[in-house]
Amino acid sequence: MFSPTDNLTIYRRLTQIRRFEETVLDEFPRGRFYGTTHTYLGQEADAVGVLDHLQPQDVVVSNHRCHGHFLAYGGDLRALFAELMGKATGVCGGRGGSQHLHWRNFYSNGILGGTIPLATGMALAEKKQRTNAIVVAFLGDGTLGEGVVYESLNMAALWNAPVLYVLENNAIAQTTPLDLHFRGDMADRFQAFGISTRRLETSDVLEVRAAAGECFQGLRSTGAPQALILDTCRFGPHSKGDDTRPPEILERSRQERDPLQIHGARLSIEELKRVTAEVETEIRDAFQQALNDPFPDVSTIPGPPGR
Amino acid sequence: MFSPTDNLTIYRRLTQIRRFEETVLDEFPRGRFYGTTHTYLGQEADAVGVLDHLQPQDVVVSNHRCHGHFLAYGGDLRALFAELMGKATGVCGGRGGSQHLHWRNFYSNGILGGTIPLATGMALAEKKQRTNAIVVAFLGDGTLGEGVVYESLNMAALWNAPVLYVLENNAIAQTTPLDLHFRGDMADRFQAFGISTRRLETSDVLEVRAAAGECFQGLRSTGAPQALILDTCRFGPHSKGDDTRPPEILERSRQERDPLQIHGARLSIEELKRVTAEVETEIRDAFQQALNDPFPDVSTIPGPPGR
Amino acid sequence: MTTVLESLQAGLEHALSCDPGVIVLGEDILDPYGGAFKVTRGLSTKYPDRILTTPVSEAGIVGVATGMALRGLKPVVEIMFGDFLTLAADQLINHAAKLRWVYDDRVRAPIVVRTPMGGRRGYGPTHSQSLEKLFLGVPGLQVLAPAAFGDPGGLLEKAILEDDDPVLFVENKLLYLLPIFQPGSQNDLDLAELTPGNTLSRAAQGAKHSGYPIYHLAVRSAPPPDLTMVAYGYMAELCRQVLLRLAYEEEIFSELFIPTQLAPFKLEPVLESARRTGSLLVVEEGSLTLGWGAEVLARASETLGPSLRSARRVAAFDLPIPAAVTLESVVLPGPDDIFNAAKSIL
Amino acid sequence: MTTVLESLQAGLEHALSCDPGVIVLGEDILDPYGGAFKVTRGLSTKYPDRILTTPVSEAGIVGVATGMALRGLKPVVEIMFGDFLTLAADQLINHAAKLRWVYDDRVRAPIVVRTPMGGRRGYGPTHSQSLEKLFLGVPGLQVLAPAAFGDPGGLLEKAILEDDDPVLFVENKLLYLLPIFQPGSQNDLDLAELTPGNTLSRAAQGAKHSGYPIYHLAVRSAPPPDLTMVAYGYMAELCRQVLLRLAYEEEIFSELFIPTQLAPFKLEPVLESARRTGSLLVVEEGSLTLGWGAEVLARASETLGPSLRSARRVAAFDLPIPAAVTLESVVLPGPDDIFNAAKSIL
Ligand SMILES: Cc1ncc(C[n+]2csc(CCOP(=O)(O)OP(=O)(O)O)c2C)c(N)n1
Ligand SMILES: Cc1ncc(C[n+]2csc(CCOP(=O)(O)OP(=O)(O)O)c2C)c(N)n1
Ligand SMILES: [Mg+2]
Ligand SMILES: [Mg+2]
Repeated sequence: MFSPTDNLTIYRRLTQIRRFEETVLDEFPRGRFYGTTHTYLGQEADAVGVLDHLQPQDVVVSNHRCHGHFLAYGGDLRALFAELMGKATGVCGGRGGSQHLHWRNFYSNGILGGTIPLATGMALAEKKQRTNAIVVAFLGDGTLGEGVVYESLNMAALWNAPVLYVLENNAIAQTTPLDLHFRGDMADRFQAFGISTRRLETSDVLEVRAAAGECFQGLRSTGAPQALILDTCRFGPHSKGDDTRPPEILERSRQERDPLQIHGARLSIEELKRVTAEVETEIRDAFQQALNDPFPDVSTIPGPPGR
Repeated sequence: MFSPTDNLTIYRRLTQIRRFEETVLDEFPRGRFYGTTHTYLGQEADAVGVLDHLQPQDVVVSNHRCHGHFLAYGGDLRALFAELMGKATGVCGGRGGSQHLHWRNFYSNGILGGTIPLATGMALAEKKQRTNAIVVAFLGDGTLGEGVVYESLNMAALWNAPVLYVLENNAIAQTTPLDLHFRGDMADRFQAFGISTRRLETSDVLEVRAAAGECFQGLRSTGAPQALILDTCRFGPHSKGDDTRPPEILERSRQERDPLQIHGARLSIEELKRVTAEVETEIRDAFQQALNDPFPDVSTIPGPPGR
Repeated sequence: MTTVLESLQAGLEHALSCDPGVIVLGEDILDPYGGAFKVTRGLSTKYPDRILTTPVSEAGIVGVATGMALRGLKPVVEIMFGDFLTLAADQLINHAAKLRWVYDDRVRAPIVVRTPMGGRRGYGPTHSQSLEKLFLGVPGLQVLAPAAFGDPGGLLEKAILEDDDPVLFVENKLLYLLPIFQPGSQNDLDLAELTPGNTLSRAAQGAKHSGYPIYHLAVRSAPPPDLTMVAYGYMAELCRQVLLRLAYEEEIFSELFIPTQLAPFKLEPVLESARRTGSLLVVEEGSLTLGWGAEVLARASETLGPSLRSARRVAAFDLPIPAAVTLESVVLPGPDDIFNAAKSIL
Repeated sequence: MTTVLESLQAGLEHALSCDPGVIVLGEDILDPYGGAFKVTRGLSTKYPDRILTTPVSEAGIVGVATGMALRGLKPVVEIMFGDFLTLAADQLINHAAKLRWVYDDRVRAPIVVRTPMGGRRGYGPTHSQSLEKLFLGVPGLQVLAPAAFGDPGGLLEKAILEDDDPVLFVENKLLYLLPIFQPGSQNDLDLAELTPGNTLSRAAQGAKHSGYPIYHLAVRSAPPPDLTMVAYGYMAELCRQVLLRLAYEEEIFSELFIPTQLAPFKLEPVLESARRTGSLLVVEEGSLTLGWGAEVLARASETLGPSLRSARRVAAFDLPIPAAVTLESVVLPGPDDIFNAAKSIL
């Protein structure tokens, strides 16, 4: 992270996310994890491509589907596993769970849309303090339903907030396909606020990275907010076992739009094998460590008077 | 109302609104009225032009600046004076006050933007019940700051709600000029949701009426929501005595953009004089009656247990 | 045995079949998914035109539904998680709940907003709250809460079909799979349905029916109770367990009141009981401060004065709800907390 | 004599001058208008870069300010009317107030959201409410309310500069033009500033200062009080008048507590006094049910048991606030209501 990265490292990141998420889905039925989870399967190119441009001072604001963003940001595998298991070593000591992560300049929250004004305000604060930081805010197509998103776009444009809105359009919100929740044009939703917007349909991490690069460029030179719409595919269920899409359509997009396959084609078989094996070990170790980690010390919780 | 109207009647309506509002501002310092008020001075052509197309079953949803809408809808002068005075004979028996009016199919509320989903839902209910009614919803440029407006536009487009959004753009929100509260393109704000939008800059009631006619036409034929942006001028203060704009600019717009002057030019001097005098009497009588009307019977208010 | 979920599904479906004006709006409520907690499952197949899956726009949906209600329909809104009601707060408080009064009693806004609340599923701080307390003191808004006692589906049906005023209908998530305890006797316990209080609240006057029931649970043939307990929703189930345990282990006999209408507050039977026992325990899952129990205790102390010898609330800590189950179980009130509180006030 | 408005203006300005991280956001807050209630008047002229007039986007503004706070600034938001806080409820409850705890204590969100509340100006049902009660039980959120006693501007300044956690700062509109009653003696009355309670709430631990004051008002050289009164904001002023009237007309002596911090609740001095007098009267302008007084009474009854002989709340009717002044004055609690309630509980 934090500097243009070679193809192998990029592939490693994609694979880490993929294997992390697969492990989560596999282990959920075994009762290792709690609550809910939203996996990033199929969308790995977005986070890895976009966040490859990050500078250390930059900030990432993420949403419910945050594991991939967090790992691409450089987050620790074991800490994320531990957070999902409710362990003391988790990213937020088990308090946040899958959707509420904070580490360094990374923040996520499970309330859709509510993060967007936060990201905008963060960008304004960075600007005021002349840190040169940029804020990258991820949101999904369904989140365009939330009004506060538009309030934020207006303020970002009005005050030139250095923020890049990354809309991951997987054309579905939970189980609701785009045509049942959205009308109009997606780029227009940003452009109507005077926000310069790029859109591309790809699962190729290098294409994502290139487009994101232009946005970062634009942002760092003009200071004006930018939007990047990435038409992508969600391979897995929304959360767990709740996919109502026809399996054949899913299968097709897995064939045609797999970021790992697409980018993997740039590597030799040996490289692929090696990285895959290494990541496999990493994941297994991280999972096992997290599993052995202690639960949080409940005595630290301050109680109400009288209990 | 409810059928194409001759020039004289149109002028009478413009004048009624004008004189009503002037009377309110004049009498406020004398303690006749309570609380707040937002006068429609300068914008009369909007309501009169648009609402001339109403059918009896149609619905109007208005905002804080509702006196003009209410009177153009056919609302009673005395009942409106009385409401502003907190009298029992007021539109809502004194409960609503200046911003909260309901009579027949007319509804207003002082929470900016919150009325827009209501209007949208009303339109859907009318459609479901096959009444052929159209809902006309007024909002101001400042109200484009409220997120729930966009949530509503999306749903209106998604479900084909028979609603006409009339955006009265007086380029100011309270004391904040457009360039301090708005970025982007105003028509795009609607078109981004696939809503067909017309925009015109005029204070000529007949031009407004013609444009609104096309919207109604479009609506009645396609059933799809429409937007009409009217670039207009607010002549008076936002509420009372709180105008911070340079007087010379105001004076110029009063000279160039007065709906009464513009439309009055179509009438003879005698007609003008007659209508003006008649309205004068109407207003005076309505005001006097309202003044003599009783205050509400407080004994009807159900109290909490224990008081 | 019928579960709460089945009962709610049936109530909703029955309302749809009785009145063509009933229309259901919510996120992801279409079949085959049928809603995050499945209360709407099957409905879109049977009533495709009247089940409207919506964008992710909580404020907008409630506003749209309120508009529909003002113009003759009877909309039912599902908010996927009660935590998101904060987004619809303005629509509920400044629109739906106010309009009837503000418009001089000349409109009605018969919407029902259903939403699952509560924790214990590890969903974390933004998907586990019991936020109903925010809405219990809103003039013009009624708040109902089914429990696994009596007829949850009937309660919902009544709210949809017979109530003229806006209703917030709070379903604790852990109720869905519970079997329903019917009035009568079962496992040493007697359940009775009481006619609701007679408070002359405006909302009650507006309702076309006689009110929403309060249930009364006590150990069969027990001596006169030492303790008055009151709880709603899922906490009523926990209180049921504690009530038995208190009787068996401690020979402490208590009676439990389970109101289905939280707001406007109607507490006559509870206050009468507390006058007799002198001890009142109020149990809720939401966080303590200004929760439902605060109003119950306030009314009890105003009404009973010194004859209220001891009163106590059991509620969640005043903290966000952590995701980790070990932490969550400390923050939320459990059976032991209720048991200990009961013993401590006697 | 300094008014509350002048004091608040000065406090805000002083905060701006002390810390370059302070930034003010709100609708219509630029000069020459200077905000709907003029608290920000003059600031944009002096600090043009740090006073941000905003679009009409209450949720967005609070969210933006929270983002700023998370990244090192100290934003102060003005919500033009407290009635519009409903629009920012999600941002306050599910974001600003929660993040510190949820993120394992590793962030701070030091925002102050100022807003005028209250009626008696004929503004009608959407511009007259006292909605602070909705926010008094929100974990992680502090609620402060200045009164015309002590140092309202200092309170604001302290909240902005010295408090790490989000603060909702509620200004009753009728306070603005009142002169401030300083600690000491004035017109037969003694005002004292008490050190706040020692409750170990998380928020208090987070604050860099020793807490927000409670004021104590009593008739000079009066016999021991018969009655404990507690009120905040503008109602404290009405209670001051009633306290004198009770003493002069009825020879009933009472002591009045005026907390400036409403939430988290810290009531030690009030409860101690009520233990002595046995009679507690809680007065607020918001509507009765689940208002601030509910929690005060609940705590009093939990803590004091039967030594709380009589307790009573005076509050607004559970109704929207009508525009007509004649109606409004019935719905809102006035001096006579307080006077009568005081007599009735003794
Ligand atoms: C305010 C709010 N409303 C609803 C939800 C429930 N919810 C979680 S994810 C989701 C769908 C989001 O769709 P999208 O924004 O497209 O993101 P994706 O899941 O496709 O990545 C919904 C409705 C929520 N978390 N927050
Ligand atoms: C939700 C909400 N926020 C703020 C206000 C206060 N307010 C009343 S009118 C107004 C300006 C509205 O501007 P615009 O929408 O352009 O309408 P105009 O007054 O110009 O007709 C504001 C900020 C309000 N009434 N409601
Ligand atoms: Mg999506
Ligand atoms: Mg305007």
